[in-house]
Amino acid sequence: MTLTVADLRAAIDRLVVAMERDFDALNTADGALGDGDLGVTLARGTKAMQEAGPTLPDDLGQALLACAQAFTKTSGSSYGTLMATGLMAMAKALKGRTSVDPSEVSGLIAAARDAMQARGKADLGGKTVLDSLDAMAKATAGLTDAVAVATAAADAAAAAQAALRERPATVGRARIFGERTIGMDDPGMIAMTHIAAAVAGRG
Amino acid sequence: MTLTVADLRAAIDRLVVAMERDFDALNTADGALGDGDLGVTLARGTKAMQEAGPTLPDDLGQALLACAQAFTKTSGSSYGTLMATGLMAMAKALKGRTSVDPSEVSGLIAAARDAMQARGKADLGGKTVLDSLDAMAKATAGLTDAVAVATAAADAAAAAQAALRERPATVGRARIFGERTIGMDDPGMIAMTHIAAAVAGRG
Amino acid sequence: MKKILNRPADYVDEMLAGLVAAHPEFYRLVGETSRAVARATPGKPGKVGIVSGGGSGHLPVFTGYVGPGLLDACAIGDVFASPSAEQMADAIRAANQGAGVLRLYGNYGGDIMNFDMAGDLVEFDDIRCTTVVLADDVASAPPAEASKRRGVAGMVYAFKIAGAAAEAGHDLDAVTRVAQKAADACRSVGAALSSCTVPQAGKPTFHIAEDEMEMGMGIHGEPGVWRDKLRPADAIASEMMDRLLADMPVAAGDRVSVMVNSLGATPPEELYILYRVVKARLEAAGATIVMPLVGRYATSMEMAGVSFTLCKLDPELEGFLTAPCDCAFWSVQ
Amino acid sequence: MKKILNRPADYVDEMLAGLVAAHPEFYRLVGETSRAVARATPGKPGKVGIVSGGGSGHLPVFTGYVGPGLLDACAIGDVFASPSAEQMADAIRAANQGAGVLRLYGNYGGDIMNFDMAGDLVEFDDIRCTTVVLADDVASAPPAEASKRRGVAGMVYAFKIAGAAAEAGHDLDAVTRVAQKAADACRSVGAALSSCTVPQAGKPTFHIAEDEMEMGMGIHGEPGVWRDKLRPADAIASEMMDRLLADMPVAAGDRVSVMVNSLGATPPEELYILYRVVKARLEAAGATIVMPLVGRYATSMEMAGVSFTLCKLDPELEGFLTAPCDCAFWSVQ
Ligand SMILES: Nc1ncnc2c1ncn2[C@@H]1O[C@H](COP(=O)(O)OP(=O)(O)O)[C@@H](O)[C@H]1O
Ligand SMILES: Nc1ncnc2c1ncn2[C@@H]1O[C@H](COP(=O)(O)OP(=O)(O)O)[C@@H](O)[C@H]1O
Ligand SMILES: [Mg+2]
Ligand SMILES: [Mg+2]
Ligand SMILES: [Mg+2]
Ligand SMILES: [Mg+2]
Repeated sequence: MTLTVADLRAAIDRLVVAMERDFDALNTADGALGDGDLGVTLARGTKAMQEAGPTLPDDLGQALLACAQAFTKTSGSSYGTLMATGLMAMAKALKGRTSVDPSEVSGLIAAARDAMQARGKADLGGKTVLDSLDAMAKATAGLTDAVAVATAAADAAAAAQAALRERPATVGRARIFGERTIGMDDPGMIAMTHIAAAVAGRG
Repeated sequence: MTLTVADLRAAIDRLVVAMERDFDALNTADGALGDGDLGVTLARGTKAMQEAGPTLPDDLGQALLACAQAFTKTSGSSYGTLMATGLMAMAKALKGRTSVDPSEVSGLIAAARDAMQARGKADLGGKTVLDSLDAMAKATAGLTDAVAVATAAADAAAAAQAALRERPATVGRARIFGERTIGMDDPGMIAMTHIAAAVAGRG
Repeated sequence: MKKILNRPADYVDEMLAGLVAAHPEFYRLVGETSRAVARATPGKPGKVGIVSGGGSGHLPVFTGYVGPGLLDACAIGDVFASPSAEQMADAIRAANQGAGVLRLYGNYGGDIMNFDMAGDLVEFDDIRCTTVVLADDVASAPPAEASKRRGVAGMVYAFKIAGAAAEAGHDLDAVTRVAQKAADACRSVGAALSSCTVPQAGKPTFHIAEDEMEMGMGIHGEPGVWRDKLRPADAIASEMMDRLLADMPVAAGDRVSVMVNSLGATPPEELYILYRVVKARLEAAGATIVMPLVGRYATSMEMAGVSFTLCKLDPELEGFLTAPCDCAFWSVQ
Repeated sequence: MKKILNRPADYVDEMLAGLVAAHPEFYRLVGETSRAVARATPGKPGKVGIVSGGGSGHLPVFTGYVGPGLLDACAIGDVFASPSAEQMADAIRAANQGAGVLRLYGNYGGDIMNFDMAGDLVEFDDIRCTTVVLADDVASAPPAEASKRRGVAGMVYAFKIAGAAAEAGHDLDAVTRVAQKAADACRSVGAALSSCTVPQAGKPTFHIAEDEMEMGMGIHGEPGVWRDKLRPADAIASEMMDRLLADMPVAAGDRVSVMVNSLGATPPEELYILYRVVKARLEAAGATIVMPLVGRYATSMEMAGVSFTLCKLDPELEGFLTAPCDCAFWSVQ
């Protein structure tokens, strides 16, 4: 079974529900050390993707480009820009294609990770959303079944979040708080755990 | 016995002592409804008169003009300006004279009162220093002995202060507080009571 | 609210020292007590002089407006206190170019007495003086007692217009007439949100709760017309415009300038939010807005709040308002 | 500290509406979301465009500096938040006169990512972009990590100097080189005395006691180098000058400009008190001060505090610094 724009639309719908539900939780997580807008960023961005949904073309490259623009238009926050960057990287890879095989997902996540790293200039292991994506790319490598891919990605995101917990924050405002951030989950990683779970249909 | 510049110098010396002593009391009285600078105005002004003391000419007009300038130079507050205005009015009246008879004092106080009224545009009966001067001018009218004049002036200032107590304030910041000023002494009248007492040698 | 200063008693003298050090091309200190500021380059001989003066703590008012097309000199008192008559006489002497001097200042008891007295002092120098007293704050007295009103930000219009008239070479009577016309054409109203601290007092001048505002309060904290919960920006702007327009109606075809002024701490962002309503109200009345002034033109140090000033123009006033002027705080080219 | 606003979510859009209503001769809104401001009269065809952008709440930074001899366009985020990449792309498109566009902005993560992304977006429009990132705040990182420093008031010098270079007809590479030189020539340090309130947050960004100050704090309240009791003005000024001169020594014969900037609520009176010390220190080092800037050039709404910026000049930088410019907040003639 290959993935098409219909699967993308369905995933977006699940994301919108999840991000509305997690709105306060993500703002609060971000507000602990940052400016508390992460829920706003994701609720607005996913809503804008959903609004673009009916007009998304079959070309997955064009469709993901439209998704990226949903983020560049609705937010100037770091996470929104990184999401747009990752989606644009995937869009480039899929330009002209109307379907994608589950086995390709790992490579697409890795492409997003690399583009986002180039954009944000953060290191892997720095307790950011990059570590979530890195874990997801690795966990899905070699898998061919859509459900297996989604499940592995969601599990990997949650595991990465826990694994990095004891590290100090290294980017953005949180970095200022140094050692005091040890033991605290990175809000961007929390968000990616929720995103991966929603895409996997775990709600 | 006529009054000369020597008497003026002696009176100034007594005033300086009195105004240093009353510094806080006058500031506090003014601060109740105003800006609390009345003690500052009078301490600075009398000190400046004293500094001019040694060089005061025998011409009482010129001497009082120098006293007026002591106030115009050291303060822009209402009381300082009114004092300067009153002193200048007396200076004009005494220009070219080296002595003054005690019987003339009533007229000099009245001249000061009128010039100050012209300057400040306040009404008599408005609970201001004008009412002190008015009472002093009236109480000294017809008296010919220096001690009698000084005593009558000092008594009149104290009596006026008490007599106007139950009126509301009509000038400056105090006016804003309207009826709430009933029962409170006007700081400018308090100051004139102290000034007249010091000139009379009551300390 | 906290202040950056050394000894409170030195606040004004150090402020003036810094002012002339930073802007020697505009300002120079004159007089025995160095409490008068004159133009670095005096006006042309035969130009009518214009002086103002008053307490410190209102920059750019008063001192800041010394410059070509504006004031010639200014006397500076302690914070919120009148300068002395001698200091005003220093300013008048510095302003005099042989054609007489207009005293142009706000309606406060101490300032009036001292400027009158200063006039007596410079009579010895044969300097002819005239007076225009600004009384533009509609909240401080009803129309029937308009002459009792306080002078607030409207003085900026009067400085500008009279300054241009003097620069244009008009004589003392003509400049005085124009200044009085400008003064009569201005109406102001203020609203304060927080107090400020007079250095020598060391604590805020008045108290106002974290969620309160006062409509019509004066620039030293003099009482206004009501104190209540802080209202939305558009409601504040509407009420202020109501009060101004009730006092000086504006009709279709009128040309007006309007100032939306911060009392100090209120940032320009919030002035612009208010300006939307100001503009809409004036345009709804059919008026044309000329040279709107949005910024900090007359302040009370770090007080939060705003004032609006309406200045109704005729061709003469408009010509002088839009003529060039220059100083460290305001330049019209 | 209290604010004048309607719905917090409308703060920035209403502010911009008022800004362009008050100054249509300088500013016009562009872009789908009306979050980019461009010059009312675009630069000449073939002129290099200069854009900036960043969060709101810093007026005149960033938007206010759009005008002849300064920026061509600017993207505006919510208060203290980066504009989106699309909004920056709107500004870049409006700034483009066919000769490419310099992106000139402060060193903040979100702004960098978005301006880079905006560059990707306008590649489709064939607009060549270069970048100079301002990192002038010496308190935010040691000299060895100078590229990690925050961008603060130094950007005003960079806007002015790069703007004059572009106006003079230099090409994109030359304007970029001059802008980088100006950025490298600036050092800033700030001291905060009070917080400010982001409208959507509704309460002060940080807490600082009534008698405390923080040396080196950033313009959004980012931590500084020490927090302690409020010190006398001269001690504050001395320490700030120590920190600047330690990072960028000034030698006899040097020509420097210096900015003494209010973060918002601090009144000009207090800036002038500080300027005395600033001037004395620079002159003691044998430097000549060129065009000192004392006022509100880069703010954080109603925050109390100050920043000092030193800009060391060579003949090229001085020529561009003193060239004419014009906008609603600053004019050099
Ligand atoms: N440079 C970066 N590289 C990778 N991830 C980043 C970077 N900056 C921020 N993030 C991620 O984004 C999250 C914060 O996003 P967001 O709240 O949008 O930031 P801000 O509001 O400060 O712009 C962080 O928890 C982190 O996971
Ligand atoms: N216009 C006036 N006419 C007469 N007396 C006045 C006038 N204004 C003030 N005074 C007197 O001066 C006193 C206040 O003086 P002062 O403290 O110097 O005023 P301020 O500090 O407000 O200038 C009042 O108590 C009153 O007696
Ligand atoms: Mg955030
Ligand atoms: Mg953010
Ligand atoms: Mg007093
Ligand atoms: Mg006083």
